[in-house]
Amino acid sequence: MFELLAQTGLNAVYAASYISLVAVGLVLIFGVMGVVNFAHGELFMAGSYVVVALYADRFVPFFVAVAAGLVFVGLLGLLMERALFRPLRDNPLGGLVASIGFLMILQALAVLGFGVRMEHIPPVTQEVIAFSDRVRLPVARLYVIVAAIVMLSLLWYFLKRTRFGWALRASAQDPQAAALQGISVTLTAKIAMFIGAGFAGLAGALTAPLVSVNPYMGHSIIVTAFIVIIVGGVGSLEGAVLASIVYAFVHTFVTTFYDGVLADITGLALMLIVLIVKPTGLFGSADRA
Amino acid sequence: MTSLLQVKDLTMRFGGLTAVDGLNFKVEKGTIHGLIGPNGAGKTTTFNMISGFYTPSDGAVLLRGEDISGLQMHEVARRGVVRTFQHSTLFAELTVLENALVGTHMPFRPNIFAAIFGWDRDDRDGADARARDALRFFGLGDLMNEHAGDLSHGHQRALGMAVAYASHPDIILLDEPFTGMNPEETKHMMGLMKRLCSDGITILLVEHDMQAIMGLCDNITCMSFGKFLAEGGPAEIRNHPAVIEAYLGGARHVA
Amino acid sequence: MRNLIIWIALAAGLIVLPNVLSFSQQEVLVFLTINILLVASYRLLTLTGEWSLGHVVIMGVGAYASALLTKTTGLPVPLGILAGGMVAALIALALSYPLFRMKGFYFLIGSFAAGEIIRLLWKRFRDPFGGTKGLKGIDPMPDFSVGFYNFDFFEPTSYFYFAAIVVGVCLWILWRIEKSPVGLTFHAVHWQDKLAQASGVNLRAYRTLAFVIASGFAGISGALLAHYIGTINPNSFDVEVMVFVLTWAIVGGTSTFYGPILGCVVLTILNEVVLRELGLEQTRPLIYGLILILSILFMPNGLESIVQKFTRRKEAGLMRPEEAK
Amino acid sequence: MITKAFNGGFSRRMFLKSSAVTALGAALPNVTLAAGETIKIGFLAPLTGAVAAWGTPGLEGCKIWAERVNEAGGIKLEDGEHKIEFVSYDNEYDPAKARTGATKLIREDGVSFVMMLGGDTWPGVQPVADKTGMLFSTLLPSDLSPDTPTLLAPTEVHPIYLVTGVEWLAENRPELKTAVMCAQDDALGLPSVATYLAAFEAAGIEMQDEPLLFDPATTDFAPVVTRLLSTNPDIVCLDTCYSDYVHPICEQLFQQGFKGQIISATADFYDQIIAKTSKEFMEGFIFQFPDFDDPALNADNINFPDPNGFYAEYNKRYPGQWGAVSWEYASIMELWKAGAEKAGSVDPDAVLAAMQEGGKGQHAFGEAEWWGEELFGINNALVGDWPVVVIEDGKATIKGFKSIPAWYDKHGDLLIKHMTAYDQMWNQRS
Repeated sequence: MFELLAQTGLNAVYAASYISLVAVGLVLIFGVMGVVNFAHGELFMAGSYVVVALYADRFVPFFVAVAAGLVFVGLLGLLMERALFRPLRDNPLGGLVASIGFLMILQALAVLGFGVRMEHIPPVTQEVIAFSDRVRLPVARLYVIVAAIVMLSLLWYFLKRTRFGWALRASAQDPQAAALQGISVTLTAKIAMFIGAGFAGLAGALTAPLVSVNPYMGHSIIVTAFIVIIVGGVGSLEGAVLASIVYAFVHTFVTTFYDGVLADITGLALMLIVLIVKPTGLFGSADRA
Repeated sequence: MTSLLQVKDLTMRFGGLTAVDGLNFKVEKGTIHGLIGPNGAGKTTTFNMISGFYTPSDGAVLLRGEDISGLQMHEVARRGVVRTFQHSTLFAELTVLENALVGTHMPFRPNIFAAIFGWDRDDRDGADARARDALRFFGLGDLMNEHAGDLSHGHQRALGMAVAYASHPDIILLDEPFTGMNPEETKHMMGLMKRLCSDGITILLVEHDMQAIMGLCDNITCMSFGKFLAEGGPAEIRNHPAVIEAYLGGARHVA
Repeated sequence: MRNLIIWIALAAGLIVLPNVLSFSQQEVLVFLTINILLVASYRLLTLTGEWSLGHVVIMGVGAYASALLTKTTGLPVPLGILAGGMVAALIALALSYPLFRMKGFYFLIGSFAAGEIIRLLWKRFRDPFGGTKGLKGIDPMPDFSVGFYNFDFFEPTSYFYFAAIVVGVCLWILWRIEKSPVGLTFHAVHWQDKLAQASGVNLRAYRTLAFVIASGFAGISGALLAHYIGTINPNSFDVEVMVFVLTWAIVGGTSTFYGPILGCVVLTILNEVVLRELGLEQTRPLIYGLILILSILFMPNGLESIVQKFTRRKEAGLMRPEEAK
Repeated sequence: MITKAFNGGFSRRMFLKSSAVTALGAALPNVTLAAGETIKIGFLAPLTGAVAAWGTPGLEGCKIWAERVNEAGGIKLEDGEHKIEFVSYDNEYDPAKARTGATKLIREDGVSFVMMLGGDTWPGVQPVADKTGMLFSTLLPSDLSPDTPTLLAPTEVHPIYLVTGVEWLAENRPELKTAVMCAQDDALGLPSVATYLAAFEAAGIEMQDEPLLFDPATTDFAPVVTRLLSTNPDIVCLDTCYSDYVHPICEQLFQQGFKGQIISATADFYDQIIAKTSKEFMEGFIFQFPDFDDPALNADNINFPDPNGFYAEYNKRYPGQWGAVSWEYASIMELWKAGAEKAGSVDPDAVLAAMQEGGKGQHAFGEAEWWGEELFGINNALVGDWPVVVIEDGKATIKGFKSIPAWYDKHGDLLIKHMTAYDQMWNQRS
């Protein structure tokens, strides 16, 4: 029994790592831009397809392809900021619909570019760290966990220690006040979108070899991300990471000990309970609504 | 005879700060009662507690002897205590007439089923008449179809009052109605208030404009640093040493 | 008098309309009529400033309720449709307790979560909801004849006439509500809820009232759909459909009664008729997404603003003339 | 709760059916073609959305099939030869859109036959089928019922063909005694769960755990596999998971150290699974869908023309996209072509009668019988032999053809027991 718990724990840590990358990106975008980015799942998918195009089809080394994924999807984020969110800055609902339009475009491009069937990505490494016969951690999954920890701490350092970081958090708290302090709102918006989208792309790229990549994979990611940023509190990045861990463990354990559908119901129920008890989320403070 | 509105040991604490500390005063029916004090004296906080905007940390607000502290704003309003807001909060997107119509919500409660089948024809006409009376009373008779957002500053203040007046209140709580008004507008507004009072409506007024306070109020309560300082008629308060000192600054810490 | 002529012309137009269309366009017309009620009822909720992502699932609640009631208790279908609306309204009332502790973005996501939970419950319980395959063989409308025209409810034209009557009545009721003091209070709650509260308006009661009425009519549109296609499953009411309702409302513009209806008609014709005719199967979503973005960028006030330019009526009352925005 | 005296819908439908064909026969576009006019076949399946993988590859396969038939002179009817072409409509796996599509294909495009994926969309189309009497085909026999006289399930006999794999497993690897199963929770997953349970029971293999259902939106399968392996089973059964699930589950089984037997309905792109795991891991993997370059398919009992050529052509145009769906729709067309040429016309009723003549049909994998009365309520499923495919040295090889009716005669009662338990019998479906 202990081995089963240990293995499930490892599975949960892996799930927490890629979910937190996606959730942090979504919170950053919502915090700074004030818009719900419905296309966030498709940005994740775009990251996976960068790895398909470079690593699977053109044999570019995996980590180079992952870096390219982060940059490419970050640029997509900049495109969204420039073409969609900036003109619609005072119309959050308009921004939401624009992101839905962008979602449809990304999906259709993936279908036209790569076809409807799933993509095949050769495994990065086959080694497995076997703690015991029944408790094993594949190295490919370890990469994802390590990459998530590294990138999140880099982001934490950036936000807490650098001038740009303060500017970002300031405009996340209160855009008007930040503008009064001479912080250029468009610059912070660009940074937020690049990092927010980039992290989603990174998560997609890292997990590409481990999941079946197809044009419609974004749907389930966005549902999970919504649950996490609500439970974590919309305004807070730390909240998003902690909520990702909580959600990943709950969902993984319930799936293993009961079944998947019940796990989904538990996840949603958890979200509703938090919404009822503390509408700004466990760690959220500023009511960005 | 219990007074219409009584504030007993009212206290409000925001974290460590005590904005209002054990305040007591009464407002008699049919009078105009002023609440004055230097900035930060806790006037608006008291005002918000009476109107149900805040729930007091301690003490009570008694309306005809009944404790209404802690009730929601609409429940306080339904008991006849209607407030206005400081910087002319209005339904900018709606027309002047519609703003006043919202004010008639309580006397003419909308009924959804009657509305669909048109059985509420007389209710609607009653509300319409009441709204137009209130608007004409405040001199807005010919601006009915204008959008509230397009009105001049003076007119917007008057419309705020009209909305409150349209709901047949027993007491109107006015939050700095005279701020930003020139002397001529102030005189006009004072005249209106006197007429309201003669109509049987009690008024509680939070205001800085001493000329208006002294000219209007039957009774005045003065606060300083959240505490009760003095109470009495206009003449008494004008010469009250503690009040003068509180306003002119350098006030010794009052016991 | 002018209005009477307009109404007669409109009615005549609606009667003739299906006969000039091809068979498959008649089918699209039936679904369009049902969706018009769905998006018009959605607008009623947005009057109070609340945007929900659970509206289509509540439409599903109406569909499931009507289907199950008619199947198990032999309730005649027209009553089943009404019952579907009632049940949807009741479920909305129950949901309003948790949901209305939230506002704005949280309400949006909270309603999404409530919707997903309902859908998962349909999937989880094969009895009575039929699990992932949902319900099949839902009783069709009983055919009947009214002298000069007999309704054969397999034919889209008959069902269009029936649905158009039901939807017409519902739209009339929605219009009456919006033009009534209740509608005015909804606007007040949206623009300045504190001031409305000071006038004695119970904010939560009115938000709930709007939510319950909107859900009731959504339930009726769900029941109308169920009794036409004869089968429903949890995926018929998933978030993809909700996204379409959202885009109809926003692209159409919600400041006028006809705005969302205009959005629904234009975008449905574009997606189901024009783009399919061009035979671009794979690129259809791409073009639809592009048009969505372009319309939001270059027509933020929605299609209704174009109509307002033409009508130029300086109408008092709730219609906001163009320049006041 | 007053149970309805008789199923109102049922009796009305019978009345509808008998009158519909006669009264509305005229409403059908003129089905008797002018000499030389092109025959149009409707392809009503999801071409966009998450289920598109069950539609688009089939359309591609049909286009290749049509080109090859047209090159060989087209369809030979009484009044000469006719070219054949496909008219597709994307129903996005939605019953309402499927109904609109069916109406367009039949009443406007004048198709003579409509192929569908089936599942959620079929109940939406059924009234149109009743009214127009048009001939339809589906990949899912679970759509069949006494109310669907003009619906055929002539090629994939999902899920009943699964019994052949388990029977072969029991015969060749009797030492394997325990099994677990996971399946996606949708219209495809449930009927096959019941079939596998029956097949395992018939083979004396004991289920270690309840079948584990997972949500179709799952992407991370580590928890699912950890649960499956917690009971140390000999056999892991993947039911009829789409390839999007088979790949990550196999990879997880490999990474979590599973060394036992895997059995599944499909293993599309198994070479990619081997790349992700290892040749040894996939050795002995049992599934049901052969590669069409398999030599065993050139035997005379195979009714698919030049399978190797078709496979090569498909791979040339759509490299790496070949899957079970690619050939199934084309094999239905092969059956339809035989029926039309025997009947000498494209009239749906004539073709249907010709196809079902003598209760026998030329299924892709050999002669088969029209079957399904007990299980589906109507004999509209073409059931015969089905290949058992095993991966040997990295290549899928047909180990033999097993007869489904033979298994059914022995263990039919078991299957009905499990199908009833999962509400999958035709009379149970609400």
